[in-house]
Amino acid sequence: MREKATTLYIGPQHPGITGNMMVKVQIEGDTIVKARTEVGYLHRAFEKLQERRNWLQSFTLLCRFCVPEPDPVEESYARAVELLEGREVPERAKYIRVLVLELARMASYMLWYGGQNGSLGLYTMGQWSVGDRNYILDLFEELTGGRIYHMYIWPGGVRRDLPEGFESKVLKTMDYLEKRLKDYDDLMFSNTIFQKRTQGVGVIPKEKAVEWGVVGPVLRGSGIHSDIRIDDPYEVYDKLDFIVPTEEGGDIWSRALVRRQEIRQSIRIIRQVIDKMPSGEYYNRIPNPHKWALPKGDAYARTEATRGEVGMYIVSDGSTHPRRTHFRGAAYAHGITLLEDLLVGENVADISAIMNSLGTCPPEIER
Amino acid sequence: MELFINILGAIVTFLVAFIVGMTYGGLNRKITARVQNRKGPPFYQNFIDAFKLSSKETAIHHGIMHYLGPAFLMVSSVMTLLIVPVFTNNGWFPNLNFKGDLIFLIYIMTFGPLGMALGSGQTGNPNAAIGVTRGLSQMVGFEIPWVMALIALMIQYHTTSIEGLMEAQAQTGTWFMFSSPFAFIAAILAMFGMFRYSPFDIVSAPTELASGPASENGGKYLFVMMSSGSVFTFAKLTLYVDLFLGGAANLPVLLLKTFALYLIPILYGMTTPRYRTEQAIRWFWGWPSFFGLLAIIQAVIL
Amino acid sequence: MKELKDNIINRIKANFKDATEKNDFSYNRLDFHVNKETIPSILFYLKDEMGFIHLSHISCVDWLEEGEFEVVFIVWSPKDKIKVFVKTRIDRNNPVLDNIDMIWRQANTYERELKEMFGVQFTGLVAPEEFILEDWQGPPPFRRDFDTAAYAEKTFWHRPGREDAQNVRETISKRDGEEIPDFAKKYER
Amino acid sequence: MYNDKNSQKIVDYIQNWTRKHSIWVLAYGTGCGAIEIPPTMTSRYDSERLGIRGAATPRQADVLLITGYLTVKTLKRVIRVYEQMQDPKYVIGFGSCTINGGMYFDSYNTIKVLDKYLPVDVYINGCMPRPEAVIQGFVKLQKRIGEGRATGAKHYKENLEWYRANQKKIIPNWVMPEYNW
Repeated sequence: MREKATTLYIGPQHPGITGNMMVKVQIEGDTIVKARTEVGYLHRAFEKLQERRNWLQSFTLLCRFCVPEPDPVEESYARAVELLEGREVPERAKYIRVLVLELARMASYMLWYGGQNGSLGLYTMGQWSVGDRNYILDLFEELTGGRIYHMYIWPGGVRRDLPEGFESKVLKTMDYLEKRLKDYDDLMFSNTIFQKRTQGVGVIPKEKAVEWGVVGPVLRGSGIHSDIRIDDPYEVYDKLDFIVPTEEGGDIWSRALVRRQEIRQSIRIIRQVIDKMPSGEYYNRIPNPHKWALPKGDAYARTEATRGEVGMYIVSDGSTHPRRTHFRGAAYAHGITLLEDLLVGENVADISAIMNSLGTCPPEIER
Repeated sequence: MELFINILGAIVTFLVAFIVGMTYGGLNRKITARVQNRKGPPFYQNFIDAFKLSSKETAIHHGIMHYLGPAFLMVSSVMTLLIVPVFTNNGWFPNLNFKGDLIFLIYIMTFGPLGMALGSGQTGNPNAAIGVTRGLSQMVGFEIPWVMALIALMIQYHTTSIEGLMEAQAQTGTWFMFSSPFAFIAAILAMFGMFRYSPFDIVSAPTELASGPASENGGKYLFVMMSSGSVFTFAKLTLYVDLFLGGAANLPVLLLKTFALYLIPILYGMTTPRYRTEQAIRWFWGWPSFFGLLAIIQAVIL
Repeated sequence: MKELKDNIINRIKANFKDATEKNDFSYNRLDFHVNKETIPSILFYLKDEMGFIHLSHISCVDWLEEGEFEVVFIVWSPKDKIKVFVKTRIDRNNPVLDNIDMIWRQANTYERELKEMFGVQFTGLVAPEEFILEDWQGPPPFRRDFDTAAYAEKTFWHRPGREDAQNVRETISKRDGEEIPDFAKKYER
Repeated sequence: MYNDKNSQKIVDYIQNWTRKHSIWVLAYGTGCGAIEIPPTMTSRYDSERLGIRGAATPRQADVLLITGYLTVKTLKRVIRVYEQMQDPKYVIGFGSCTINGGMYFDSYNTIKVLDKYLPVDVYINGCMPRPEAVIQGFVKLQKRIGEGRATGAKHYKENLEWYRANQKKIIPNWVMPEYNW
């Protein structure tokens, strides 16, 4: 007997959705038979606006691309500009950039802890991790002046040097967070209900993963060793010692385990960076930004963010303003085509958990 | 005169149940907040919320059943409350407890959710409809161990009257918690589902269904639902105290016992994600029903 | 790296006569410029025969002065650790390109975006009409000849007191009749 | 008795007091400002101690928090959400982009001034406003509610034609989406 399909709109106003988008699902009983996403609620036309701003002004728009973790976008843009112009970056700036990127990765994963568990109803976890995330944001605030929008990694280096005593503060925070991560494990990963809800849900098969455009922790959760920090190394990641965790399952549980290990690797990287931090210049000064023209050509730089590969394609026509910038976010594939395929056959109760585990960030899609 | 006292007693019972249930809800929020590393709202926050909701203008109308849904819920809660004897051997609040027995109670406790289901069905909101379906399926889940525990008690003590059971406890001097431990365990496990706190809160899971059956109910509807929930909480806790903890002779003892019972679901709920409906039903039909079965076997043998 | 790049160039040139390469990058990047008809076959070849299994990006650049769109496909080979840019130019007045979402499923999203933002038509693209914009009546907004500031000025209500100031410090000092302080002048370049 | 001014005053006072201490915020992150809402609601800043908590559906919510810029497409949904909410209801404009467009002043897809389209009770300045600023904004709203000055919804009802005209000017297709949330 075939039940009548009900149409259910998840979003745009819905607590279970990540950001502001909509998933329209058709359900039979509790099983999803068809899913379709609708985006566009956040379109601000950044790339169009960048054409009206000069190379440095357009940089201030970048951190708004994806708010949970804005630094990789800045990094991609800065590196693309540097590739195009051939500008050298001081060694110290590279280390500081890695420090900032890894702190941002941690902050983003802390938010993910909250989101993933909130989608499954474990609110205590979210309260803890989002509360502890404030300690990382405090570091950002001291370093860059802003909690969320940093505008710190910019073409030619970083905007300012590390404040005095910053390293010891970072190390202290890392010690604290490492201690807290154990509590998170007890609450979340040892929890049988969490395991029951996540294991075998939202499986991305290993053979199909790369073709479907899966990137980042999601890909690693499907058992494929792939990380831009290793494959296409940028800054000083090739001089640092860290491992890229992979898990075989391809389900929410495996992705959670990958993220669990990655946040620990971030702590490890941060400690190494502080240990190896050279002294010297932090900024290769750019000329007057109003007259700063880039040579004709194009460049594409990509960075490993918590969501996966984020890239920035910039095109210059030799003038002071960009001819075209185009941002590539992981959510391009994750948020639309992958999600639509993945949701079919799943339980309607798992939509939010699957979206959170994919790290969908709607502003990346529409910008 | 006796009728007057009865009515007065019923009103006082209702008020006490409302106040205690609301305060427990507030304390729940406070304790949850403390576990979550924050200060939390004041314990009387639920009263403020309730009065605010009652003072909101409510211009939602989806038809007569939608309007009656919360009312059914309230009726069911009040009926449950009035059937459950609040104190042992107290002539002041006899309410209706001599008129009904446990079997009637089981029926009346499911009456509210069914009424709510009709009301939510009429809103046309798919979230509400799905939430109600889940709530009813989950009810089927926890009713099994719950009814089994009650049947065990009825068989063991040859009475279906709550007062009779209370007297049996008073005569032997041991609480049923100790004399029928399996029934108690089954009933406590069923209580997790009855209270709909995590891990069995999928009925109103905000990340999936907005707020489930209450999706279309704001303002005064929500006020009625909230107060009926509070009254129902108190009634259920009192019933548990009556059945398993030997009842209570006065208010402080009652509060102590009910609050101790109330802590079990809320403390467990803070550390767990929620089950999906079918997982929840499987869970209830597993260990809790097994203990229920043991309780019946024990009752038959003794 | 050099042998790798040469190998790729040789294989592509042997199979696609119209491909012209650009290989003056010091890092792992290689450019090919092809005719628009070749796009699906070269991408298919890159993916199936040469291990460029990851589609990194599809972008479009509006060269208004030359009357052309440049569509760029960026593919990445996890095996060889090299990115290849495949570029093609299409006529701006008749922007038609072949659909490639049977090669990479996620290309569908990019194509929907380019279709909406630039008006590039992909033959055979199956997707809902609207992607990001809703009830949009103007020209495709990412084309260079669409002036977003003028459109915003015309359509939306602006709060007075906010102008598109090129030099904020100068504007404020002029408006309020303030002197620019010395320490601020120091940073003028 | 019912129409007695003094007794009505007391009733008003009590109602305003409860409204002020129980603010349910609709969980609708319309823009990037939604990122500072979790910190505001969680352990360090803990807005629940002031009675501010999330509500899942517009029917139950008191406050519509416009977290950042509104695109035309979202504005259509926001209007619908706002009209689904029950009186008394309040709107908080969050972030510079709701005040004057912020850094999207020349974008073709975002509205620049929120109070032309919805009645705003309190604006919170900044991009991004810190959680302290958000709480400050809520406290300001509480103060206004307590004094009975948060009358945005009343203003909206009285001037509905004006608001509608503004809304319809930028929303070309005034057919609301079919879904009901």
